[in-house]
Amino acid sequence: MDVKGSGKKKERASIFSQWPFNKFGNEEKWQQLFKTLVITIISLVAFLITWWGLSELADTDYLPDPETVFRSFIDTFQIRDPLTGRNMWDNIMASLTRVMWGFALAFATAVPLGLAMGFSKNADDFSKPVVEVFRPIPPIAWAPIMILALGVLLGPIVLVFIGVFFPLLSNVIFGVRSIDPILSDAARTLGAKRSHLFLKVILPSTIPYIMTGIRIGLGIGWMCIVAAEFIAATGGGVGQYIVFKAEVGRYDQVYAGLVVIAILGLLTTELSGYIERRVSKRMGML
Amino acid sequence: MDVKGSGKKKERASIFSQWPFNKFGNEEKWQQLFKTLVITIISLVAFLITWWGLSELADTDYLPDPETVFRSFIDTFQIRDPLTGRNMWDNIMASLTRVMWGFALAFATAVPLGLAMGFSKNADDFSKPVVEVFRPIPPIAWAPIMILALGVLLGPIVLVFIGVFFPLLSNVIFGVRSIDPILSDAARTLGAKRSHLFLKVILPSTIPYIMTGIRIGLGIGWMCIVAAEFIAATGGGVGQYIVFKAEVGRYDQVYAGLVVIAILGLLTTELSGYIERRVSKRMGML
Amino acid sequence: TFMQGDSDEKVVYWVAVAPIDQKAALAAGTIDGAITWEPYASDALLSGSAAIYKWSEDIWEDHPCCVVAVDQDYLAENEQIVLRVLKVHQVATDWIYETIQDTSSDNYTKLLDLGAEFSQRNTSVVASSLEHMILTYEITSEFEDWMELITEKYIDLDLIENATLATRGYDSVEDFVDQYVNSSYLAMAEDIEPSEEILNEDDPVRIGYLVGDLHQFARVIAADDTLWGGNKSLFEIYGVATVTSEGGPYANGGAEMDAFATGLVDIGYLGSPPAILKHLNAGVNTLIVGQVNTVGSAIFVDPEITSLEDFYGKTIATPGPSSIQHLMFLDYFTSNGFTVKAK
Amino acid sequence: MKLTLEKLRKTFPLDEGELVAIENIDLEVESGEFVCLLGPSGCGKTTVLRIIAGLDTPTAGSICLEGKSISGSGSDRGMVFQEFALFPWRTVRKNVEFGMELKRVPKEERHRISQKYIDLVGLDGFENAHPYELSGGMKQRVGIARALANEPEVLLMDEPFGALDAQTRNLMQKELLRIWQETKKTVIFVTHSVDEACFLADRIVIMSARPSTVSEIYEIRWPRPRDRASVEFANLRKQILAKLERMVRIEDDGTQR
Amino acid sequence: MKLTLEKLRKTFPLDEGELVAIENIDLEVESGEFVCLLGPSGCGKTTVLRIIAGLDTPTAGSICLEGKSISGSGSDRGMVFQEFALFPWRTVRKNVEFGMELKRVPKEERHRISQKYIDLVGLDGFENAHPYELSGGMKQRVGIARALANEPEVLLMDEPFGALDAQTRNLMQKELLRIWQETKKTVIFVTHSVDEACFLADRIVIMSARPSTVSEIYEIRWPRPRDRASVEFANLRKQILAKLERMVRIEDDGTQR
Ligand SMILES: Nc1ncnc2c1ncn2[C@@H]1O[C@H](COP(=O)(O)OP(=O)(O)OP(=O)(O)O)[C@@H](O)[C@H]1O
Ligand SMILES: Nc1ncnc2c1ncn2[C@@H]1O[C@H](COP(=O)(O)OP(=O)(O)OP(=O)(O)O)[C@@H](O)[C@H]1O
Ligand SMILES: [Mg+2]
Ligand SMILES: [Mg+2]
Repeated sequence: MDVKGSGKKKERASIFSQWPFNKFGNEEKWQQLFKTLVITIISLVAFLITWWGLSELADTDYLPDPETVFRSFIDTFQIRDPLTGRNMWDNIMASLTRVMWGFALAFATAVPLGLAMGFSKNADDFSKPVVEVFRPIPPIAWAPIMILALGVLLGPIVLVFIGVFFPLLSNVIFGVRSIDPILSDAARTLGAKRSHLFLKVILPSTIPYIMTGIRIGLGIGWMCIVAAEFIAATGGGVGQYIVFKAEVGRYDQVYAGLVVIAILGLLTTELSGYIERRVSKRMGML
Repeated sequence: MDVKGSGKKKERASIFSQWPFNKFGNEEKWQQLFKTLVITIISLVAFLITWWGLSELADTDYLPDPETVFRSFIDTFQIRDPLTGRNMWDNIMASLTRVMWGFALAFATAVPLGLAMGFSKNADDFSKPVVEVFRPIPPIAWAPIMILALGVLLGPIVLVFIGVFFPLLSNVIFGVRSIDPILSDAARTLGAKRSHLFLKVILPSTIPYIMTGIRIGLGIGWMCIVAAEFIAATGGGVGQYIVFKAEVGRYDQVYAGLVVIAILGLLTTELSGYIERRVSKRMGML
Repeated sequence: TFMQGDSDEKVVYWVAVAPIDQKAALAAGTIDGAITWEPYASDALLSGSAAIYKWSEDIWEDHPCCVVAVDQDYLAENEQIVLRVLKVHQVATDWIYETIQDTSSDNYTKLLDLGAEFSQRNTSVVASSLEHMILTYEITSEFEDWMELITEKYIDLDLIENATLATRGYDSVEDFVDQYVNSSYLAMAEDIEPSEEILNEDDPVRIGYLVGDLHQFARVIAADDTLWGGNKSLFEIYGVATVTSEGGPYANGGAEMDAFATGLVDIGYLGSPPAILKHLNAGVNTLIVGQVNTVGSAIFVDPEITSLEDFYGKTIATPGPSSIQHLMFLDYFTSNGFTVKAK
Repeated sequence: MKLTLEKLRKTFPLDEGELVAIENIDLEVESGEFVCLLGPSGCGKTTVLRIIAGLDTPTAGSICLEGKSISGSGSDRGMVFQEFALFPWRTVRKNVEFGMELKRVPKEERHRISQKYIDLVGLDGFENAHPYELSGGMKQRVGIARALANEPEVLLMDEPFGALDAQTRNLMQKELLRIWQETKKTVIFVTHSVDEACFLADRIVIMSARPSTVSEIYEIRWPRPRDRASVEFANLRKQILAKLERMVRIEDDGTQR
Repeated sequence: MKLTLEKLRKTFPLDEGELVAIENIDLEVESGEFVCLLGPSGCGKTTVLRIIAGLDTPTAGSICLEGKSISGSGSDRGMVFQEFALFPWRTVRKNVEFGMELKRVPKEERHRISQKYIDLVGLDGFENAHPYELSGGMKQRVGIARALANEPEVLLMDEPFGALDAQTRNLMQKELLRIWQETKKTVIFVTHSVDEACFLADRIVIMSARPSTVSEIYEIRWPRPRDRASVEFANLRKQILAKLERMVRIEDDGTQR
């Protein structure tokens, strides 16, 4: 997500902390928290009721009711699928493993390349045209050819790689370029040579940007792995589970798969977001 | 892409404008431009040669040489495909139409919802739980069920809608929350009531964030439409073209399709990026 | 039960690979064999890089395969059209049957050419395919028995939940097949005569079929306008306007059933298992009104595989879990004591 | 218009307990008077201005304008912010006309009034410029014109020249005095610069460190323009500085970390 | 150490033609001297410091340190920046030790030296704090300690107190004088505040507006600590202010828009 530079701003949290209705004393703060909780619960209950109502009303198999989905969700973790011999844990492990491999590959290439492109104009001039040729191709568009050419094992990993690579690269380059020039000036007046600059100024101050790239990249990585597993995969995978189930028409299980994907995506982005915030704070970039 | 708040910074372009090797006089500036041009050309030529070499070396159908791909690329625009009776223009129009519909739907819903959620805590408390339930599901994961439930026409549009909706929503909410509270203070001292605040302060200052959301959303929208067209499409589409061609083993045409996708993606994001910069500038948010 | 093998080594893996890609996958070594329909079995065989391990008739003798399914709403309003299409199906099937009796005739050559064009394979592949599949339309009691067996296997596999039959208003598997397979239209179609007038000029019937699938040869030749004297297709001769359904031809029967569900197909050629699965699981409102072929599938393998023991630990491609080939594969290997796992 | 602050108190809730930003402030400002607020950082000067402007509500006490108690923001009290607080998407003219737009002043009149104040602050020729095209000093002139164009009774200014460099600041001080003399507004002006306060104010109100009260009031009767190099100027400056420095010292020990 | 600037000239390329930032600057700074640079905004004060620091190369002219011509940055000239320029990911100690790390000074010695300068600027107890935990004044102390810990011959300070509020600024000025007297460095100090310059400098060098030259040099022989309220102080202040104001006026007319 793009975030505009904020400029210097007074430490007043938001437009709302000043609006009269948001001026709370301490006891009122608890009241407010309680109100939020109640509204959240109302909201989720309303959501479930709407879902239930719609599934009753529409009376279509494409929208099973929440209870059925919940039961299928629980079952998929406990019962091995007769077609594949796998339960949901196996599928999760399979998807996770692919995401991690693709991610590792992307990390190992995008970070050094990004540092080089950010740091050296020649490296940038040389790499940029090629990067710009590939960047606008949505990673998923590669799916048919990659899975054919590289097989059902390597293909999905390469798709994740492509998906993670570009946001990570952009963020690393942006990170290197965002370094306040005054910091490198300061380093130079303290006697820093070029290699010092790279190791002691550029590298550390790029770390939070790398973390941001990781968070965004992982989000896209999940998207890619699901799409790749839709098209072809061996060794299971949640995406594969979903297509197989859609193919035989077990839509309750399709929704259960969606729930699993949602939870996994949430966990990875929350986790990397948490690490990102910790690192940013540690690096003094609040 | 996330961009850290930059704080106040002197107007010195980058760390490199100060580095001795980048200190150029006017004539040197031209030299530098020329050098960049030369390196860019070298880079692209090297890329083409590598491609050519690899395709010769690997001698696989999965990697046709650039010339073949280029010829197929030209042909697809001129010759109607015997299977589908469509040329590439038809496919592009089909994909574009879907993206635009999905985008329009997302815009019409995410912007008002985002404004409401950003502006009113109650709206936020109520909508957030439901939004957070759906956000972590990669839009593409919906493909099998959406295409079944809503059909090959509406399904892909809904996928694009889902893909665009969430980044747009996040950016609108973020935009409303990012408004410098001092601006609403200023408006209030000038006599603004709540509705004034909304129309004259919040709405205008959110526009650049909406534009950012649009740019990011369109990128994801392209990803979704390609994936959706892989899974099912009627009325053509570049994604459909690619799977059909992969199915019949015409990999040169698969690559031609990738090139088309790349160009389309580039055009939409460049265009929306351009509009975004113009709007930001017009709105005084440089 | 159905899935249980008796030892840990006796494992065979499967992976979903579209029939059109299976030959290349074998060549690339990502699979060791595949179960597939025609022309892909013959194609693999004649390419020399694969051997046929078993033709499907040697696994499930006389097993059914593709069927003609019709959208029930369409049938209710356009019974005449459906009957005419069925008639065409009968005529075309009979024509092929006769034509292949004399392989030296011009018609035979034409047939091979049409098959080659449709399947993007050469004529010898088409000829071989024609030898290994039996094109038919009759709905027989054997066919109905098979349909019951298939449905029961799916229930065994939990691909269809036990309660689903009742949800759809069927008392038993028998009752389901009784209602879902209806031979009366086929019988009525017998009496249809050619017609000068096109009945549905403005509203052509939307026919679904699978990519390059030679089981569905009858539709291919019926749509040809050079075979029947004059420049009319067999459909036109019998007074129906046709069009390929949107999104078609489909990669597999599951996709075609989805197209049925979204109202894009009126009449379709597809495998019987997806017609069963999607009708019961997803309530797709279709009816089986005719057969298309029996047998005509095969397991092709790396030539080094010659016996059951050679399959230990090997990977076999199937067109996907809703196909009859997949079911046959499962049944064959589990009944021979294998544990079947997805790769 | 006469402005009276009576027993003003303001607390902010903390995670535990509360922060007493303002203990007790009593102050009377005469109509047309120019009052400067001085005090150590964090003593609540901004808070006082915000309460007067109606942007914050006092925990206790009242504010009266010409004897009438007021609450909430209103266009009778204009405010000029240290951060300029211009609407970045509006041109200079559109910024100045903001308040009139809300009041639905007809277009021609709006135009006439905005032109008058733009001329007054010396920005004619820049009517159609956007804030990002202006220097800091010019931006603050827009802020002043915008507040004035709304024709408030009281003008509240929170360190308006704090972000300007020394030379521009001196110029702006002279301009402000000129405008004040022309428009005869009541002005309450917060600053950190003792020099600035001595140069501008009729009265300088010194606030004590938090929890703050009015610590001392200096009345300055010298004519304007004032001579910064005069002995009396230097003496007053020194006196106030010494007082402030004592406060800061105390504060420094108390609050650093 | 004695620092000599000779016929210094610096131009920046523009889209068309070039900008002559510095026309011609000649200046000698004695060892241990405290020199303040004053001049209108944009006249090239920062540029001069950056050239001395070796962060920019002069278009013409030379800089000599103790008679030896120098080029490129080096640890013999330390710089303190207006923006503090601390490494945000390093603690106070690690910031102060940065230069020594580059020189591979052994850990114990590094520790000893950094502690010495941290104590000198009065930050003991904050060794392990990160910059974001410090106030502006404390940050600038770290900046000064960091520059000093590298034991440069010349200390270049570019508006180091510009971002601080008035009271903190006064404190820091006194601290700086104390440190300077203890370490006996040569100091070149850029400021916008005439007051500050008068309070600190042995000599005040006034630069003219762009293209700039040295316009005037004031030598101040008063003892320290100086009395801001003295008549002579006020007079010098007034004299310099008037001179600067004239320059700004001229510049204002010439460059506004
Ligand atoms: N919204 C708020 N919530 C909590 N505390 C606040 C809030 N606004 C101000 N404060 C606290 O109230 C005290 C007074 O703040 P105020 O901004 O009025 O001081 P000030 O005198 O204007 O300071 P400065 O000279 O730095 O501008 C400070 O301690 C501040 O931290
Ligand atoms: N890298 C650069 N490229 C082009 N012009 C520059 C560059 N650095 C400075 N200048 C120009 O050179 C002139 C002198 O700049 P400099 O920053 O040295 O002024 P200054 O006296 O320090 O100003 P201030 O008082 O505002 O800090 C200015 O007109 C500035 O715009
Ligand atoms: Mg304040
Ligand atoms: Mg400067």
